[in-house]
Amino acid sequence: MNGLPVPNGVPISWFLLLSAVLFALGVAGFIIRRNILTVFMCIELMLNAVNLTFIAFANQHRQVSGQIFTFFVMVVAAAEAAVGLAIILTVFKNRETLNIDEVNTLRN
Amino acid sequence: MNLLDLVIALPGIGFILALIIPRAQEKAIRLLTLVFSLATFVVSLGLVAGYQFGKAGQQFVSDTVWISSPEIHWHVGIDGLSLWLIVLSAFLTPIAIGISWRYIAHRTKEFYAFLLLLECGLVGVFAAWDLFLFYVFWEIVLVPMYFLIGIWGHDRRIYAAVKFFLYTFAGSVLMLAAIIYLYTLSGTFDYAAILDQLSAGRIILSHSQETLLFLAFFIAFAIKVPLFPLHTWLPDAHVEAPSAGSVMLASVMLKMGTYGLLRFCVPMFPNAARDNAGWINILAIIGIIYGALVAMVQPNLKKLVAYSSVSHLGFVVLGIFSFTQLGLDGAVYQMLNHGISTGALFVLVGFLYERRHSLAISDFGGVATVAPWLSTVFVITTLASIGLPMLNNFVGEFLVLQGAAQANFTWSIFAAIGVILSACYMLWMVQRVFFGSTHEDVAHHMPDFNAREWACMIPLVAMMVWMGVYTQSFLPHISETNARILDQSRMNVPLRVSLPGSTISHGGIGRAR
Amino acid sequence: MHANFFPGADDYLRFSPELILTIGGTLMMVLDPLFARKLPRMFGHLSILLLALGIIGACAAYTVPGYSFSNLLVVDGFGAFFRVMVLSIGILAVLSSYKYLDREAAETGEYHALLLFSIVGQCVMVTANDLIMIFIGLEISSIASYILTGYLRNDKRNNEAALKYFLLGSFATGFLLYGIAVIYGITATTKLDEIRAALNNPSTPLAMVGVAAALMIVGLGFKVSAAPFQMWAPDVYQGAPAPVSAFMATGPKAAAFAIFLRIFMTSFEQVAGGWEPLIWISALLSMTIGNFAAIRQDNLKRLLAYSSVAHAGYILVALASRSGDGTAAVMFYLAAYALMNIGAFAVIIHIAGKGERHLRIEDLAGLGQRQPLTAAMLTIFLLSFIGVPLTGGFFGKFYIFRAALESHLVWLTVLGLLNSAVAAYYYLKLLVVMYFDEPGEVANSLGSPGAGLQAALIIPAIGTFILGIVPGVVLNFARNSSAFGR
Amino acid sequence: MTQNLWIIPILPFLGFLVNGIFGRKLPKMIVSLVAVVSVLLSFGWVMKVYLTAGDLAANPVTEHYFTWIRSGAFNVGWDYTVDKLTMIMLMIVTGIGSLIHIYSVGYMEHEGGYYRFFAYLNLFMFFMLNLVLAANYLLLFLGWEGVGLCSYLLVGFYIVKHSATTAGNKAFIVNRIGDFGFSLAMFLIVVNFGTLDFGHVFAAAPGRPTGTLTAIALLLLLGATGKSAQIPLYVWLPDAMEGPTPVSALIHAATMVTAGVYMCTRSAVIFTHAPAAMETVAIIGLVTAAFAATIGLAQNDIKKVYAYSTISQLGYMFLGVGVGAFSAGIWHLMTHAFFKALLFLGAGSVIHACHGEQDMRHMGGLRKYAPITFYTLCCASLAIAGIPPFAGFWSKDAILAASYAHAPWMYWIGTITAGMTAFYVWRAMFMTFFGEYRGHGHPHESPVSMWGPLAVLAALSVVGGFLFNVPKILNSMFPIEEAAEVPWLVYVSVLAGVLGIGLAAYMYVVNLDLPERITKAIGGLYTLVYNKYFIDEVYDATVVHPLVEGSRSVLWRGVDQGFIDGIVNGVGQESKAVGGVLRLMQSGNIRSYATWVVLGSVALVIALGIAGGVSR
Repeated sequence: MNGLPVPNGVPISWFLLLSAVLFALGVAGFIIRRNILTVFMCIELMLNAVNLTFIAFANQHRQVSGQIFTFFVMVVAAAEAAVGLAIILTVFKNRETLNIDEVNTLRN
Repeated sequence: MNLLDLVIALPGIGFILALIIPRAQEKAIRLLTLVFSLATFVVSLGLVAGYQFGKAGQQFVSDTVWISSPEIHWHVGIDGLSLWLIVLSAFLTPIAIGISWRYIAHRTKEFYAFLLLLECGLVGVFAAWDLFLFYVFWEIVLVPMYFLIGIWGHDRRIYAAVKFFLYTFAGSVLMLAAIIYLYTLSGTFDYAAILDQLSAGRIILSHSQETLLFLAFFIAFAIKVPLFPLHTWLPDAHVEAPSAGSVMLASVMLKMGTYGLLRFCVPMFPNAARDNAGWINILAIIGIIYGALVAMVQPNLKKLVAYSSVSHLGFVVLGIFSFTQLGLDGAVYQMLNHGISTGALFVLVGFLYERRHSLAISDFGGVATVAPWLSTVFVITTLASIGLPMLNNFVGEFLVLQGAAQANFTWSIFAAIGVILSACYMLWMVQRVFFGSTHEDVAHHMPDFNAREWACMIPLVAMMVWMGVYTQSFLPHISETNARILDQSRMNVPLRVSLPGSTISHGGIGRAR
Repeated sequence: MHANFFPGADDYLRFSPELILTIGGTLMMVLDPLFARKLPRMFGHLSILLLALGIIGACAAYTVPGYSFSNLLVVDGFGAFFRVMVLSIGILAVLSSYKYLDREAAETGEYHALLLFSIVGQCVMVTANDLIMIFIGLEISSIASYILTGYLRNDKRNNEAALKYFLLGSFATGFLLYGIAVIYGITATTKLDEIRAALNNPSTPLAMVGVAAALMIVGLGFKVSAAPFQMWAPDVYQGAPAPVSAFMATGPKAAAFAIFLRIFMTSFEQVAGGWEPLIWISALLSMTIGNFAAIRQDNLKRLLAYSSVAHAGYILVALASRSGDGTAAVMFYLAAYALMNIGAFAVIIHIAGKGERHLRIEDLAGLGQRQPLTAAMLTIFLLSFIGVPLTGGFFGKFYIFRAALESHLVWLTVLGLLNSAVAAYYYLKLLVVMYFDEPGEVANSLGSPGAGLQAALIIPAIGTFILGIVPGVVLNFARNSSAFGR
Repeated sequence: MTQNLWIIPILPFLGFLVNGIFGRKLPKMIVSLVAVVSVLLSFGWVMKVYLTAGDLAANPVTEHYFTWIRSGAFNVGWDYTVDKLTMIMLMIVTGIGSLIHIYSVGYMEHEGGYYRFFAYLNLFMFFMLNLVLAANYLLLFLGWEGVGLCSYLLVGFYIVKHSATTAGNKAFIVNRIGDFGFSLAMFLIVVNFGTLDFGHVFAAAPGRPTGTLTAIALLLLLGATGKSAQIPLYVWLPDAMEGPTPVSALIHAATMVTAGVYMCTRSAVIFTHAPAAMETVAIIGLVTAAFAATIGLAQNDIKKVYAYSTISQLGYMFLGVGVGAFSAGIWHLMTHAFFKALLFLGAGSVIHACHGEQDMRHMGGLRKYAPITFYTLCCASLAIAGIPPFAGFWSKDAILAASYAHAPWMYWIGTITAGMTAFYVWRAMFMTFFGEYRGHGHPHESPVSMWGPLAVLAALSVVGGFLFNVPKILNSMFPIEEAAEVPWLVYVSVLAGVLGIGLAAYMYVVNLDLPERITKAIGGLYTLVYNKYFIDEVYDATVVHPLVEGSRSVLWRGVDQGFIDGIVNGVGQESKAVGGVLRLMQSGNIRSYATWVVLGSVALVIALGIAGGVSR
């Protein structure tokens, strides 16, 4: 089976490193940022980092399945986005805020 | 389905029926429970009749698989040890029902249902021959007692009920761990089988293993007994429980602990038992003296009796861990005695409470002049519980102390102090409650026994005398079993009998045979 | 590995529950605008019917066990067991939501449709033989439950719970997915059995495998609300509509545990030895945190949430024992737990009242006198939580700790049992209030639970007793199917 | 041939049952009839046994009824046995018992709880007879405890009177302390002999190491000191005078209190093989005799005087036992039973005559009003003073002689005590019967049912001594070692008695203000003696009070509620606190939750990465 050729001089580890960094950025963003929408984007960032990993590996393994996975992930991400944004919307309707720290009435 | 199954099943059936009957029919429920409990008692007498001496192992065995994997059996049976405890439970339940006849006004249905469930569980505990089954019954007993205390108790009933449940539950989870561990070693829950494997050396327990297992069981039982310093749940539970509850609690439930010690701890882990006997006996003796001293200063009748139980049960533990024939016999006999006499005490205290609506000793005085019979019976019971000869406790205490003396004379010296103290606190209480000039309000609220109360008390008093004078109706079964336990665990301290020259038994002061 | 591109009848049969529910769910979506106003209850009945069909389908599927769709899907005893479980949970959830939806005057069509979809997701999870399948199933289930959590759009608590669940959930999913990716990188496959084979190859870099496993544990641990990933559970369970909490605490959790087991007992079995301490710690943490935090709760839903964390801990104990018996114990325990938990929540739904105003423990006061039957049922469930013999909960604990001891986890066992003693305290507190206190205005003003709720009370009660008196039925099946597809 | 010994105790027991159960309904007539007849019948049966049993010394009657306790090798039967010693005791108990029953019919005429009194009295007879008939220690102990119970019930007979019930408790508890020793003795016996049957024990005793036997003997002695009111456990007897006078006569003078002496004599074999113990017995007896006598000198309550004299006389008996003159001890036991019962009954009659007055300072001159009582009491007082040929003389003389043979100083102290005895008894006589009547109301003689028994007992106190020469009777059991006959001993002791009487006469008849001056002269000493050396107070302060207070404040409030429950509840609080900490973690803030997730995942990644790295 024939996948994409590896670009010369760009070993797989670089892709992995990049995706790892992206993932870490997503995580960090999730923790640091206060705006719910931003936080949500951070999640998307994480997912895309994973996608990158998949593709890189798919490339290395000369497999197509890895790339197919990315489509799955995208679809799921899209679905999540739809639902998530709806939820965020209702929250905003009820509280007039998008600051994640103000959504903390459920606690003991 | 043999006689024993019937004894266990009857209360269970009664319990379910009682639940089915609509709550409006209080009278019907009361009658039903009474009938069932009496029936149970009668059937249990069948066990006594059918008991065969010299037959090794347990009798009235019924053994069917309950759960296939892990293999758990409905394996029940009795020997001399369980026999009398079962009869005791069956004997006391009708009395417990009798004394609640008027006293329990609200939520009658649940009350009587729970009493029967309790009886079912108790009988099961004493009959179970499968460790797992034993644990199941052991836990089942908790539930009805918890509600009996919690719903029909006095002011601080909730604290008492929760304390009672948690204390016991904490202990028994450890026992569960030990039981499962034994299963992983032996591949069975069948007690007899495990015992065989242990004694046959097919399971070798390392010293630490045996000690830990022993302790796991021991703690569970010691809490139930209760052994000093694990006893503090008892006074609260007793004081807050309704009298029926106190009766069952003191007379039978505490015996679950001592029964467990004798049935499981000693035979399964003889070495650990021997190694730990020292401090256990010291705790038991502390319990004897401590319980008596604390009982002496109680302002509350029920608390006094409760602490006296701590003291009495100390004797039982001491007897068990003396590892002598006399000690064990005494211990078991003392279990029964305590069941009868302390049970009777709680019944009587309950009567007093129904009349005066108080448990404070200071609220009484001069009862004897207005209610002579009540007082007479009370005094007889008191005398029984302080171990007066010709009444039951004497025999048990004597044997226990004798056994202890055989094992280690110092123990018996200190334990015997408890006998002195028991006289102190009991007689002092009697003096303050029954003698002296009569309060106004005492005089007005103290009718003497009515027929129902007589019906409750006469059997108890009769038993006190019978068990005190003609012990041969009860002891042989017990001795036989204990002898077996002792040689099973190979730790008898034999009694040196001086062989008398044949001349003596005729000439001089001898015994005619 | 050969992939047959033309699935046969067996394949569809093996996939039947998912098909039935998906079609049914979609159908409901369509019917919703037509019937929602006229006969709102219809959707409940319909979904019960569908779920029943689903169960039949699951059983039918089990008649032809094996792999389908080029090994993406495996129908084995394990899968069948969990399928039936989640479907039954679904039925109970539907039963318990009738009254609730009436009371809150909520849309019924979407609700049930979403419920069905979520269950579809769980069915996929428990029978998946491929990490990507697992991921998809997980997401189907989760996304549906995100919406269900915030189902009452105008209820602040609902929104917040939904938001928290959604954000944290997808956050954790990110980790899971990353772990999958790494595994894929190492083994060039996502099929569980092939991964297993690949890991046997000595050249695999185990450190990387460890990292991957760690990332997956994070994701799954989050879903089963195991410490230290349990924080979301109390808030979400408290905020979500009571029937949804009941459902989420049982269905998705069971499914999550199922894949947890499947992954770690098949793919990672050989290499998982070194991870035992972590499971050990997590189990202990979950039990302890759950129980001790629950002691101070006076909000019923929150209390049950913490208790569910604690129970997750017990189940992790069985996981830590890593044996067939352990797996069987987990399956049994999840069944028992599902019954008692839904039962308990049903009582809460009953007493909560409109807008879930009455959720404090005090609101149970005197229930024993005003509604003896309901109280008796709750008593049964609580005793089962505590682990009193003759209830399912007891045997669940028993099997778990037996498995643990057989794997020589002595101290974990002791600590676990002591934990259950601690737990007894707060369950007893409920009993105390219910029976020993005088009826409060809540108990006095309480109407009768509808037929649905009553069913949702009695069926679990009976089930609890069955599991407690003749556990063999369930356990034997669990033991036989604890060997997975292999 | 069987003698059916069981009939002897069972008769009073039946009496007890009848009176106890139906007594309240029955008329006094019937009650008293049942009570008296039952005892008379058992007296009759004793006589029957005595006459038909043949030579008890050679082959005592022994009967086994049923096994009481059997446990393994240990076996105790319900066995009765009668030898000469027992026979003597039986006669004393049933004989004097009958007399006192008859006396009580009159004395208790106007008391409440008539039936109760006789029921208790019969029960006492049952236990006492059990005590003496027993063929093993345990059965003896049964009687031993039983009589203790009856004394408790009868001392506290006036249940409304706090002092009475307290005295009852005191009697029972102090006895319990004695029984503590007794039971320990039994334990030792069983441990060493494996049985409690007299026959076997005594047969095996001689071979045993002295140490063991001494221990056993001393523990038995502790029991005896309790029952027979010897130092240090005598304190209960004076208070026991709270009971009705017949009770004091029967239980606290004639029979029960002598049980200790009987028990020691019964265990003679053990004692004789434990010289140290014997010495202890003698010394305790002697000291008690002297000590109690001194207290008796200063008492004004007539019953108290006789109570202390009882203690002192019991001391004599122990002295006898201690110096090896067992038979003499029993002899004195018998004679003492006669005259002391008489003294008490007489005192009862006096009190009856003075309408319940017990303080001798408010009596006097009763000679005129109650002549019979006077003359009978004279016999008794002479007897106790040891004036020949009265009963007391013989037995006391025998004891003193034996003690001289054992150790002269004992003799001397004994003799001085005899003098004191004579003094205080006659002091009582003079204060009550001579001079002018100082009391209120009109004293009167008692009914025949009361003075009848007095007369009989008077006769016995006169002739009882030489009529029944116990040492000769018991010769076969306790051979009298022919002590070197010292002729002057007799005279000295008699002289002491006479002097005592004379002094009493001088002080209380002739020179009435002398006592005052003496008390003034020896003020401190007098108060000391008058207050019984404050022994009760000392016991109270050193034992009772610390025990009770300690139990309350230290054990109950401190250990039980404070410490143990403190821990229990503390655990509860702690777990609640832990819960509280966990609540803080649950801030409700999404980002903080996420942080936890990240931390957890980092930890996992590192841990598993390393784990994976190391394995394989």
